[in-house]
Amino acid sequence: MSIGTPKQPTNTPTTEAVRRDPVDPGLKRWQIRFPKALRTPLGFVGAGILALWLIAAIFAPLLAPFDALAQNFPRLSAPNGENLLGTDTLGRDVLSRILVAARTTLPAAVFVVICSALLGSVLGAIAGYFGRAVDEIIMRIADLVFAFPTIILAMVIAAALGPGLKNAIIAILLVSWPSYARVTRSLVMTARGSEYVIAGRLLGFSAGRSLAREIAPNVISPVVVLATLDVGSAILTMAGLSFLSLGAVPPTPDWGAMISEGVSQFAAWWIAFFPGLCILTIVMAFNFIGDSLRDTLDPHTAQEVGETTS
Amino acid sequence: GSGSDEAGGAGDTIVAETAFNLKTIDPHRQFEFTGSTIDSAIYQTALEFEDGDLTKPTDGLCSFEMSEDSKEMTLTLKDEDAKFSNGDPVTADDIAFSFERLQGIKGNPSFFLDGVKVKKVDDKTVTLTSEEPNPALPYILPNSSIGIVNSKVVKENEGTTDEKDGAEQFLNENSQGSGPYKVEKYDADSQVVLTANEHYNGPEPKYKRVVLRNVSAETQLTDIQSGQAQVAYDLNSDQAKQIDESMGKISSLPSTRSLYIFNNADEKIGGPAADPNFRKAVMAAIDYDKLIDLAGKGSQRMASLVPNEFVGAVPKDEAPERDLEKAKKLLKEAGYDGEKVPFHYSSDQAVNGVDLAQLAETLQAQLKEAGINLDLKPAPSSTQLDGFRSAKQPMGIGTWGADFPDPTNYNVFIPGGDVADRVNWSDDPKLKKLADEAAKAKGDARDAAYAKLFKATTDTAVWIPLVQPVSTVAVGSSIKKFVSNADISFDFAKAE
Amino acid sequence: MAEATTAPLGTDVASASGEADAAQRVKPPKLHPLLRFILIRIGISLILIWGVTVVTFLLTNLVPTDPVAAILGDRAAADPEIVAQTREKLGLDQPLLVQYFTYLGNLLQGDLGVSNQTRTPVLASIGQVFPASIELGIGAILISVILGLLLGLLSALKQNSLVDHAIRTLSLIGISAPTFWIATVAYFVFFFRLRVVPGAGRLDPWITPPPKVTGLYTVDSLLAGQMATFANALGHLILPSCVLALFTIGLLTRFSRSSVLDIIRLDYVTAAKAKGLPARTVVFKYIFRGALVPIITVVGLAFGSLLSGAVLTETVFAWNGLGQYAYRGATTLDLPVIMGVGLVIGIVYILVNFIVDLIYGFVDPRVRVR
Amino acid sequence: MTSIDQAPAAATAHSPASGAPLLELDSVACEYKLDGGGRFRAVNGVSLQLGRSEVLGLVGESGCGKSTLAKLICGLEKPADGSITFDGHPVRALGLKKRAKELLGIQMVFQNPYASLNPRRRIRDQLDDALALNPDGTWTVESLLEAVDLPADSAQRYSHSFSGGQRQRIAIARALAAGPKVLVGDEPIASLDAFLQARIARMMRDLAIDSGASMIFISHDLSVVRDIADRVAVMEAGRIVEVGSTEQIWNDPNHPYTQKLLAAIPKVDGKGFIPG
Amino acid sequence: MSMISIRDLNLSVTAGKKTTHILKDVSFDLEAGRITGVAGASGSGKTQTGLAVMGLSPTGAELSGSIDFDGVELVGMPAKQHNRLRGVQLSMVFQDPASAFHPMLTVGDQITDHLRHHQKVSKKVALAKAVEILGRTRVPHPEEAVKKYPHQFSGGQLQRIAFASAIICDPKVLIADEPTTALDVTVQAGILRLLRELCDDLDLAVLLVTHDFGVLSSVADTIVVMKNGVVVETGEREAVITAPQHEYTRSLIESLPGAEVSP
Ligand SMILES: Nc1ncnc2c1ncn2[C@@H]1O[C@H](COP(=O)(O)OP(=O)(O)OP(=O)(O)O)[C@@H](O)[C@H]1O
Ligand SMILES: Nc1ncnc2c1ncn2[C@@H]1O[C@H](COP(=O)(O)OP(=O)(O)OP(=O)(O)O)[C@@H](O)[C@H]1O
Ligand SMILES: [Mg+2]
Ligand SMILES: [Mg+2]
Repeated sequence: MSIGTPKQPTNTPTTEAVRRDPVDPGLKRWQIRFPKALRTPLGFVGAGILALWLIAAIFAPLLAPFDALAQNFPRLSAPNGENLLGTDTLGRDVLSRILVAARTTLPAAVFVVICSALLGSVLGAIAGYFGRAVDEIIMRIADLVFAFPTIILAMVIAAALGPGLKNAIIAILLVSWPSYARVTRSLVMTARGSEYVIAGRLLGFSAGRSLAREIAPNVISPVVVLATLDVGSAILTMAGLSFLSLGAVPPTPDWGAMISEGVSQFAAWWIAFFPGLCILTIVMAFNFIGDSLRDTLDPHTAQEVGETTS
Repeated sequence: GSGSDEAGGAGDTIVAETAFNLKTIDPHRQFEFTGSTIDSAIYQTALEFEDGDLTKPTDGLCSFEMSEDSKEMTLTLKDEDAKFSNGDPVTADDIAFSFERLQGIKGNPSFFLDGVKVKKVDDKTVTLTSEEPNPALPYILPNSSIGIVNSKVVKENEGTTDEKDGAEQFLNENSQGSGPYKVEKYDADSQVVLTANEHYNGPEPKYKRVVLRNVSAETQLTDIQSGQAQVAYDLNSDQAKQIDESMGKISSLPSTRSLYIFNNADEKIGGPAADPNFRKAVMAAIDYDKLIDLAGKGSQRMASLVPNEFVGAVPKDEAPERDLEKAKKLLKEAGYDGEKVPFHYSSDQAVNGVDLAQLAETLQAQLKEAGINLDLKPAPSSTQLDGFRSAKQPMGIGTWGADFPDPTNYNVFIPGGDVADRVNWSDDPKLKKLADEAAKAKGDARDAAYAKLFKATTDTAVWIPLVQPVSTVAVGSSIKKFVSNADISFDFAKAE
Repeated sequence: MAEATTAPLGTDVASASGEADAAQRVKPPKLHPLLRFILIRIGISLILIWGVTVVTFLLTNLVPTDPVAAILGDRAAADPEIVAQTREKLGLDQPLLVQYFTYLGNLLQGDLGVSNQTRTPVLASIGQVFPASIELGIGAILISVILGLLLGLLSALKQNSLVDHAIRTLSLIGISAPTFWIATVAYFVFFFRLRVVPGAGRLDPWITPPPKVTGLYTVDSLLAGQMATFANALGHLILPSCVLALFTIGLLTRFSRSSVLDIIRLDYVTAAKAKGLPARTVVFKYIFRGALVPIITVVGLAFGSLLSGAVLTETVFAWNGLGQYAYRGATTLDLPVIMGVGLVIGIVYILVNFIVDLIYGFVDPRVRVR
Repeated sequence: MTSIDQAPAAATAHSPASGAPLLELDSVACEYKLDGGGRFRAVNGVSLQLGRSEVLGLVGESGCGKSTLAKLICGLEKPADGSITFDGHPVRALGLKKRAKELLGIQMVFQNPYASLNPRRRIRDQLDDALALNPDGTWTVESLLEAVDLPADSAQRYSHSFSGGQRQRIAIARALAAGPKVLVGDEPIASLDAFLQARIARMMRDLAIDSGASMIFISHDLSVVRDIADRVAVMEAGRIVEVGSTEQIWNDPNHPYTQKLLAAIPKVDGKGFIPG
Repeated sequence: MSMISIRDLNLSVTAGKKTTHILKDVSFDLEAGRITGVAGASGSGKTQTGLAVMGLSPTGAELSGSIDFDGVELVGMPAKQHNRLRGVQLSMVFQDPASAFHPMLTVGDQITDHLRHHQKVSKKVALAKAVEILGRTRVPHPEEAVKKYPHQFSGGQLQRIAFASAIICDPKVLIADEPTTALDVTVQAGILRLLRELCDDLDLAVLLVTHDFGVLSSVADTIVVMKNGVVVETGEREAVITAPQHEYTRSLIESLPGAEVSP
């Protein structure tokens, strides 16, 4: 030791051994990397289902037994050896359509979630870091968006812009950014006041640097968790819009639209039943994964995330 | 409680279901399906169709006489003891007032009496005079939009014969007709309830109360199936097939509505669709048998936009046929190579159970086989209609419901007509000539002259007739006897 | 030295510092904190409601359709003279800002305009359909609050047990299933196949609705003493509200579970156990009460998702409520309807959250302003 | 009692009289807005001076305004009144701005070792940030870690793998790396257990003095302050009630509050005497 | 005769696949009218020892050995039976008074609910008793205090209320887990005095957990020193502090500023 530390008993009390954090028991768990989170049973099941769906989506053209658009089967035939999941009102193969629909639904949902996570967390970070008027304006707008139930607002936007996948995405984007803004804002606000950020500022960090270098790494994982959970709700909202024929434009196969078609063909239960099952499983997969990821966050942050997803 | 065993529990109430298309039941403003269904049960008209035969106008409240030149019609009040729901007798004043109000308030149905002068001659007589010959007038007057209202009461409630009229709200809630029913409760969003008019001079209806509910077709199906409803108007053929014989019957009649593809004749807007060869290729590429299959049993081919049962209809064996080879050849001539053509339609509309969205998807798939690429542009009907009316759509699905069963109703599709304007089709000397000839034709010659005109119209392929759907009414098994015809798809007053 | 100090050590040191506290307060608060809290909440709510009017107005002005055409219908819209007249009558020829203030002025007089499609005043229609949604909503929220809280509590108390896993999985399914699909499947199974519930709608069609007092058929029929009607209305309510509740049950179960888990860790729960209180008391008096505060907030949020779910559920069950009304408005681009519904729903949501905040303020003695 | 002699530095050698003070507070006040409305004066008319190479202990009961004072010194709160001068430069509230170069000489070590390090960044990166401020200083990451008695491989690790005491030492290292002239420690030992407290406190003192800095050491634990401070300021309800050399405060407190505070400290003598 | 006699107490907690031994062969006695102080660094198992006596070991904990309470064996006692002792015969005070009270219940409610449950007395009687006990622990204005909520009190006052709650059912054993750590020295002195008083007057057997030798030196009669779940030294106060036998104890005490250890 170069500097004169007063003589210490050599057998220093070993109180520094690894021990319980009295202050923030969750901090250690932040470090658990995501793949580990998937080792929980639910996370594993979720990842499995998702993987199956990814395969289905990627290889849909190979897997789909028939052309999803070709109307060359008897209309409304029940599941049988040829059309495993039956045919729809126009004589198209339901199985092929389901598989092909995954190709649009999944990327669209992920895309919309990424966009709204980016938009929302950037706005939230700005609001949380700079506070005052900026914060008020951004958060009041977010409150406003919150004041409309998602589907109704999305419905109006989609109706105004006209049906179509692009417009449905815009609608969902416009209604879903506030939850990210809220979470990010509150995380940034907590982080902003936290001692490591203040320490950085005392070292002369600019606002930008402190946001990017100190705060961002601590905010990203909750946002990722939230986003994972949100893919599920994006899929649900998208399906809801399609169900109300405000989503993807035909002939693009779409689960929500298929269900709505099936609703008018009650006796042909297979038209609605299977796409619904698809939505259910895929949303569940995302929720399972998101849940396990959330469990890796510390309780406080997890609650922050939980409050808005729901 | 559950539904099935209560089918008879309805007692003297008849529950009818339809997806509402209802703006008003003021007869002189009403121009939609639901409104006319209701008004035909509430109001009597000056003329009627004999047993629902749309080619045979006959006496209603009045008997009529048409002058030789078809310019003057004399109506003579016939039914002495016809009474309004408040007991007032129906007079010539009421008839004249109703006609004038229809004209004056400039609502949707005002055009029915365009260019017609109404004159009350005496207590029993009213004359209708037109500048031009108006042979269609007898076919027009049975329309429920021209229902006869109690002029005294309507006037007392701000009713006038000009645009200042303020009786709509009143008429919605207090019908003033002489028909078998009157309004008990009007809720344009959910349901309209009618009760029997005790002053009605016809046979007393068995069902004293009619509940017309606003529900979607799928609910109608389950309700008929479970006996919750007795009449369903909107089932498509697939749904109609599902009804157990024990639960209900299906009454199918040729619809008076036509489905067609429109092509914009203006090259700037229509693009390829403005090219006659392309249009003819489209006409040849459509698989009409499949469309009939989609529209259900009872639907028919159409050789023009005029329904097959009407005077002036082109015989259906002259309807276009599928010929992919020909289509491909025509496309080559048109110089079309697969560019996308925007194709507009109302995504929320079904015509007699034919879902336009499905129709569009089917057409897209069929035309694809000939190498034509449609770019589907669905929109809510109000948006779509808006675009169509402003003549901005290159191609799409159009629908036309007959306002009255006469070929003149289809003159709007000839260059110079309102609808032709919407596809920027302003001039065609040949058709003009044919139209003039048809207008002059009388008696049996009329039929042939109009058929010739509309056949020539179809040949231009600006309008491509697709299918004449079938109007289906499902009637619950608790109703043993009912009247359903081309004029009134279900007559509440005559149901037993 | 320490021994030598004779300075009396007051037994109540805290009160001494309390006095210092008072001295350090340079500006005492003018209002009672609770009152202040309520006033601020009212202020925020009003601003939000104003914002809602702006949003609905702007949104509907984005719509590319011409409302005049929609109002006039096919025939009349062909006549440019009538179109121009109507445009003028509706004030649509005015600049946007003027239109907004006209709209706002009308709003303040309770005039939400007239539906383009049905010509019915929007306020009157909403008055008709709103109770239907409320009835459905209350049914659903009751079911979901009771079940959600109990399941969440159970799941948390039995953390990591089989019961816990089962409840967690079920609640996840609840929030993952598309409402409209569940509604369809439930309707198909329970009505169409099994016939254990009555069909779509709020009453069997031939039954006359009870005289309108609240607009809730169950309540009104009771008020009128019509037991048969009551039974019928209740029967019709069961399936849709259960379907609608499914999502919120999942939501609330998940939330109350995590909320209870947070509380269980706290010292005061250990303290309560250390007092030898029976488990029942510890759970309900200490744990549950502590967990309730955040849960109340979520109930407010759940209400929002309930309204969303209602649009889809009402469509399937032909439930003539606000959701269906909104859907019809949106698909037919009936602007006054869209604006009216947007406004009403916005206000209801804001109100519910205002009430939630108030309850929060009252339930928790440490009234705070956030 | 001989414990005074244990204080490693003689108070007189570092008296503020030698030259202009490094840090000067002139009747500084600070107010907080209260939640329910109204304002609360947490610091009230505080005047203090800190000389070079001096350790000033600041003691007082919980809530008396010690942390607020520390924040004022670092520019993290805005004074409602009075002025603060550091090395001739006025200390202004930081707000959202970047900190002025002249003021970088004031660094802080916080109370909570679990929150004062960024959990998502390696120790090395965090130390490098601070070293960048003081490029001509003699420190390197390795020498810093050695100075605070941590293994060299610590640099590659994240904060979660360290115990509270170790974290606090990293925080001290980071503050030192910036080459501060004034090191402010806001109860840096309060959340450590009693057996670690003295050790860390002594380490802080030695490192500060050896690197030529002064230190303000905030604590409510008088016995530790006595151990390391040259001078002690006693604070009560937002005011400084007494300042003096450690020896004078300990042996001859003037203010009754100081007397009360001292009297309440239990002595580890095994006599079974309850203080106060 | 000791009130509580702990012999070879072992505690291990299993979470997932990992088992941690928290207490290893812990043995010591608590006697009526005496304060037994348990010292040790953070994480040495002090709190867990206290909780084991209360029967509140964490879920997944395995307890073995013996805790003899006045002739009754507490280890392995059914939860129901243990519950009848808790709050009545065995009581506990926690480290942080602010978090040991439910923020939404009045103080009066919280210090009487176990009295009402265990002794089946009416609310009125219970409140009267509460007022009396609050007076005894010198909480100012006891009559008003019972109607207030925890956040309306300072930390020191709350700790006094916690003591009131602990003694309201006349227990025989009081476990105080770092009752002064969260408080200022000036407040601490008052609490320590109260603790001493209660112990003497009520003839309580007190287990005082702390890591502050100053506190032990002031009030403890016997001192137990723990390290990593093992008791390393037990003895009379003065002996342990002035002449620690174990090297660990010595190092602990030496590290304190102002401690006086005889060489
Ligand atoms: N942001 C704030 N808003 C309002 N009041 C505050 C704020 N921060 C501190 N206070 C109040 O100011 C007073 C002084 O607080 P400060 O944190 O400086 O005390 P302290 O002496 O550091 O106490 P401790 O020893 O507990 O850390 C306290 O009464 C506190 O309640
Ligand atoms: N619920 C629990 N599950 C598993 N291990 C636990 C649990 N609670 C405490 N421990 C572990 O038991 C050991 C002893 O903890 P205990 O709380 O008794 O320490 P302590 O001496 O009271 O420390 P402190 O002075 O910090 O309060 C620690 O290593 C801790 O990590
Ligand atoms: Mg502090
Ligand atoms: Mg402990």
